Amino acid sequence: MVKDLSVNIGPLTMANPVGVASGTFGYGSEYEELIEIDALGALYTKAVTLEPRPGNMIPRIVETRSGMLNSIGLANVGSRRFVTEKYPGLKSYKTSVIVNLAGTMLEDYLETLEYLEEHAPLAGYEVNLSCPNVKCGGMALGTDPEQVELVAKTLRKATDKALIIKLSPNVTDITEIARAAEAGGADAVSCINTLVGMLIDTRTKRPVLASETGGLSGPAIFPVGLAATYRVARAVNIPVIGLGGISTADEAIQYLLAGASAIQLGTINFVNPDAGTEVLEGIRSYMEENGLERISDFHQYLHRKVI
Amino acid sequence: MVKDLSVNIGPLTMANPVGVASGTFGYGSEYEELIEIDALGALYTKAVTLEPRPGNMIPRIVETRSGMLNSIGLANVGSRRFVTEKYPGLKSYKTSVIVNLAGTMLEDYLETLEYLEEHAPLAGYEVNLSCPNVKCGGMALGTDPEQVELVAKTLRKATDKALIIKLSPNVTDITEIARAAEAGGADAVSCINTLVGMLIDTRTKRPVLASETGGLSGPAIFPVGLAATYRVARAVNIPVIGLGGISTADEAIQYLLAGASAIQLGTINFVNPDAGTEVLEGIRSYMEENGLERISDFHQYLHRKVI
Amino acid sequence: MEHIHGNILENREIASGYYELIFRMEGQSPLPGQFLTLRVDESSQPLLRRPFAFSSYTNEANSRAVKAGSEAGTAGIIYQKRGHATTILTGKRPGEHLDVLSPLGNSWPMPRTSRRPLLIAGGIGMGPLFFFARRLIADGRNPILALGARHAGLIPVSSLQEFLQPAGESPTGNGKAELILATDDGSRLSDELPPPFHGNIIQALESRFSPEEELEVYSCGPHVMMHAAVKWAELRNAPAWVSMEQTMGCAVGACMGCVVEVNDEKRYARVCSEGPIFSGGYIKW
Amino acid sequence: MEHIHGNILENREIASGYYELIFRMEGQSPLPGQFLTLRVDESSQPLLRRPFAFSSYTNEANSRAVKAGSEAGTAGIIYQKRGHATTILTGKRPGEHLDVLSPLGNSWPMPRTSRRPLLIAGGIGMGPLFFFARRLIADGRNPILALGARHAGLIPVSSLQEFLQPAGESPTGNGKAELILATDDGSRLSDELPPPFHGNIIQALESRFSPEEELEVYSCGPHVMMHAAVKWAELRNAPAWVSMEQTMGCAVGACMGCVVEVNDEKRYARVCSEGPIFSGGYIKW
Ligand SMILES: Cc1cc2nc3c(=O)[nH]c(=O)nc-3n(C[C@H](O)[C@H](O)[C@H](O)COP(=O)(O)OP(=O)(O)OC[C@H]3O[C@@H](n4cnc5c(N)ncnc54)[C@H](O)[C@@H]3O)c2cc1C
Ligand SMILES: Cc1cc2nc3c(=O)[nH]c(=O)nc-3n(C[C@H](O)[C@H](O)[C@H](O)COP(=O)(O)OP(=O)(O)OC[C@H]3O[C@@H](n4cnc5c(N)ncnc54)[C@H](O)[C@@H]3O)c2cc1C
Ligand SMILES: Cc1cc2nc3c(=O)[nH]c(=O)nc-3n(C[C@H](O)[C@H](O)[C@H](O)COP(=O)(O)O)c2cc1C
Ligand SMILES: Cc1cc2nc3c(=O)[nH]c(=O)nc-3n(C[C@H](O)[C@H](O)[C@H](O)COP(=O)(O)O)c2cc1C
Ligand code: FES
Ligand code: FES
Repeated sequence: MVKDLSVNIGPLTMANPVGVASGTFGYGSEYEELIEIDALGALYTKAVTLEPRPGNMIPRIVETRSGMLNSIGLANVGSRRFVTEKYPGLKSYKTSVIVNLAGTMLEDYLETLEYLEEHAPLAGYEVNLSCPNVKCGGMALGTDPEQVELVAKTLRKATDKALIIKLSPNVTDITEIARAAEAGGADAVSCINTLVGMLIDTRTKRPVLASETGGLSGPAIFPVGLAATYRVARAVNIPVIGLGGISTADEAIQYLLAGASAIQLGTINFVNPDAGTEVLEGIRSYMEENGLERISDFHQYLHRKVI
Repeated sequence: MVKDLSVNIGPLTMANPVGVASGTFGYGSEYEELIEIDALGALYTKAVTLEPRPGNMIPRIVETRSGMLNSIGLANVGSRRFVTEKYPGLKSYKTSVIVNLAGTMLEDYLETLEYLEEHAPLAGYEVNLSCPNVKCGGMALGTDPEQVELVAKTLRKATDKALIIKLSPNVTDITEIARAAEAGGADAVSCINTLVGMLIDTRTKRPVLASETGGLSGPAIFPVGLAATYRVARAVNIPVIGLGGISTADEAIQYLLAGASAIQLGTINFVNPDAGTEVLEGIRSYMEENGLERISDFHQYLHRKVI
Repeated sequence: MEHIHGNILENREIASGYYELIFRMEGQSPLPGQFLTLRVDESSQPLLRRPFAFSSYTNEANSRAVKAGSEAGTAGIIYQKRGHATTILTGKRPGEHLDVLSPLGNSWPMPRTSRRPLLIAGGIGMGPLFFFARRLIADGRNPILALGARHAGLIPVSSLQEFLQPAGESPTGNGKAELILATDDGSRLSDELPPPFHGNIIQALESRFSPEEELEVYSCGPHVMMHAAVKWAELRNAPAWVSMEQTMGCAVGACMGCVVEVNDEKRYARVCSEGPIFSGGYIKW
Repeated sequence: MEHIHGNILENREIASGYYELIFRMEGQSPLPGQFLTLRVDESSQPLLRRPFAFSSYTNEANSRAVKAGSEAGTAGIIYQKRGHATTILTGKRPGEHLDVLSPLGNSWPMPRTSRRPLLIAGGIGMGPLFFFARRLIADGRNPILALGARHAGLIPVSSLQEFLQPAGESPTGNGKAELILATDDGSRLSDELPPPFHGNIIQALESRFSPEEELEVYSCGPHVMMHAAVKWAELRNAPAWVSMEQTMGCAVGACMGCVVEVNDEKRYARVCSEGPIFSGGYIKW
């Protein structure tokens, strides 16, 4: 019998392990007509930066084999308009709303977080140090363990809310970065962000995306995200939020077995807006069939330390 | 009018840019009934190690979305039986045969190369420092620029034949590794090897592959290999041999435009054994339609330094 | 906006490489100019949903009359076989299921009463303008439908025939639109249709309209054609509307993937949710 | 071994979830026990070719007689709908193209003349043993065909009927095989077939054969069934052959992906090129 689907991320309790990933679900309102937002365990907003950003040049999206590349480039309304335009809608949800933070330097992250702490208190923050789209920005920050620890430490001092560091797969050893986030006081890590990828148009002989390279997401990267989650879950003692290429309940369950305490659905929201509901239902049935009472019960099989 | 399809890799001239990747084409003989081996520009053998290796436990292969994971684990007959059993067939081909070398420590590579130099001289060597399957072995070696430079230097002294270093995508900065290979005296780099990936069987609650994680290859990784090739081709002044997920002529052409001087077909050989012939034909037609006379003409569009 | 089932009634080639897919769907009625997205296959290759504009919608089966605002009904799209997804689509048979997200985007604004609506279509731009033409005819607005193609084989003759009959004689009771056709190579169509202009559709318009005629221009088709239509309209001080195309991720306004550059401080506007229809002058061509 | 086109003649369900696909293919003749691989779709999802054993091959259309060594002809496979690729396969229609790599692997060795061939099939193991049974009958070798299934619905009654008629009366002129059937739940089949044993097929054999009977055992089906068949054969000192299954990459011996563990210093043998048929004792069960 399923007793409890909830998941603790530091001070925060998510009602269930199924979240929707940053950049793929806007601010919730875009999907309100299609699904019941409050059925989700968590909603991770599109990245918020201190100042508004128009985003990268176009085209920004192209499909690849079982995946897609994007170079949205952190297009967003900026922290001030976030507070006036997006916050009212977001705070009305029962689901845990996590603000995805982005910036170029540590100071940007801190300033944005402090501003939101005051004007738009929500459930927590997911720190995107790994967006491969902003040149010389997020990238460098998220690939250096010392920098990651510093970011986590600095933001930790500024908030008591759930603090999640989002990991990039574009590193030699993702466990090292995860441990740095833990050492800095993060409540959890989420992994993975997109892989660096590219397509070239052989007709024009130019990269398809205006930004040349972009971030690869979708079913194609599922095995990469799962392996990263499996390794990270063995390296840290904080919860891991797994994502990358999930499109079915079976795949979400693979992440939970690998050691994730919660998961996020990204690209699949574009393909099947009902994915969230279907995945949650599938997790519930699996737990019933396998006699699992709570999410941490998934971790007994592959020896993830139960947290 | 196409004047010349040949490609120079150090001392070696390949008749055309289309090769078949290590581990996906055995030693050629397995495909002899299906295609004309001599039509290929190059054939990269399955990895050869000093001693025979039985390979990893089973299962070793599983399909993923538009890709596959393998953990063959360098299964091969070893250098001595390579000389007696495989070399006679391989040396009869007109195509350039490159021996893929693998090992655990620098000494293994050197000893294997020296043995083959003496007993099985072929067109050159591709040094697999990046196979993610052998624990604590190839992995570490291929991710540390200093080690890579040392390997290249050491092997360079031992052979005048074409020396190619094969790069792993599982690193923070692949250009750094490529530059180390160049500094060590490699004639070329090939990129990419497989990505680390994993699947879990939710029925058994165990990883599908006996080795837990494996190497992801096939169409799913095409954008990752292309981006890596594009970046590497801008970082070094030696030829780059591009691979990863190529299944059509259009995709091979994308690699050439990105700066590759030659390409390799891997997983697609399993799906369509005629891929090599079709891709070469497609490259030829494209060159005719676009007035390209030689392979280096591909490099003018995206400003790869012509080598 | 709903995620619904469609049931295919008909799927046939109406011109060389162009197909009309007719299906029944429950749910909200689309307006002319709005679009849907289809997931053509359960597999992850192709992955993303594909957007197509509605070419017809009615709640009376077998009739193509426009009854916007009606509950459930028969819908149509006209699509061109281009790549992987549209090739799969051509293989779908009556009775098969369609995975539909609909209705999406905004719709063609109605023409000012002082102006005659001129609808300029090219290629896959036909669908949303056929739908709009029927709506205008039903409203008694006397539209001009201009259609350009590389050669006559690309023009769906049967689809145009319904616009030839005067009201009363037409099976839908909708009556006439004025047709202007153009083929780049001057190739001719069936005798029932007006002879096509030899050249592009914008050139055809030049020779047809006196500068005094008060028009409101609606255009959907290749980027260059729409741009030319907007420039032509600007010269005449006519309002112009275009339906933009851009690769889409979510199609609901969430991902910021489908933007086009606009003359506005925010620089980019989303085709899926702020469009697909924009004022011609708003687009940075 | 060739990469060839096949042309589908027939594709129908012969038992619950089991299908028989009949097609014409040019090229080398397969032997019983050999297999082919199919690329079921041009898309990359599913990606890999899928292996299936031949269930029949002949060069006389409409006849299922085994004419190994003949040039071109009509081939068949029996497959079970399992996952993505086999689901796509069930949708293929007569006239459609098949992308075939064939013939692959080794074939069933002929039984010693002193021994009666006993063919033990379970599930998808039917195909290669039906093919072999016909070959044995044609050679006058009087085979016993044993088939186990969870329940009667999984047994293709019509396919078994050809083995019931004595030579001369059978449409293929091949004549009889002795049939032994077993269903786990004891459920019964059509009256024309012998009543099934209630239990698994190995138990059914226990009760049928005296220890003296000299048999040569051929088995294809679930791993546990083949293992039980080999153990049973060993107890009787009967030679035993099994056809192994393993996920395949190349299917031509190049990738080392499809290995099984064997009792040999080299530890692993490739199913695709050293098998799929191995001596029962060679496999490390
Ligand atoms: C609002 C809107 C309405 C449209 N209405 C119609 C219509 O009524 N009839 C019609 O035939 N086509 C219409 N299209 C275009 C249609 O979506 C593409 O032709 C289709 O997605 C091509 O898919 P494919 O897999 O066959 O081709 P692909 O192999 O994916 O690509 C072929 C071409 O289509 C373009 N394309 C690919 N994916 C998309 C995408 N998601 N969105 C837009 N373009 C894409 C590519 O850039 C390429 O040029 C519309 C597009 C938009 C944005
Ligand atoms: C030599 C050989 C002969 C075979 N003969 C037959 C036959 O005559 N009839 C028949 O129905 N099936 C046969 N099979 C099994 C058949 O290949 C699988 O059922 C098929 O590949 C499943 O594909 P799928 O996409 O429908 O299923 P998937 O979704 O891929 O998987 C369903 C199941 O099939 C297994 N499987 C997946 N891919 C392969 C693969 N490449 N090779 C082997 N197993 C795989 C998986 O482990 C899983 O248990 C044979 C296999 C081998 C190796
Ligand atoms: C269009 C798009 C926009 C994205 N924007 C962001 C973002 O703003 N911040 C962030 O941390 N991740 C962003 N991501 C990454 C996703 O949150 C997720 O990590 C990634 O897509 C992998 O998951 P998936 O394969 O399920 O899509 C974006 C992804 C896509 C496809
Ligand atoms: C089954 C298999 C075995 C492989 N074995 C080797 C190997 O022995 N040495 C090596 O350098 N690369 C090996 N590779 C990696 C390929 O050579 C190639 O780098 C990788 O598959 C990416 O190319 P692809 O996507 O075209 O397959 C192997 C790949 C596969 C699929
Ligand atoms: S397609 Fe996502 S915002 Fe338009
Ligand atoms: S499938 Fe490649 S060796 Fe058997």
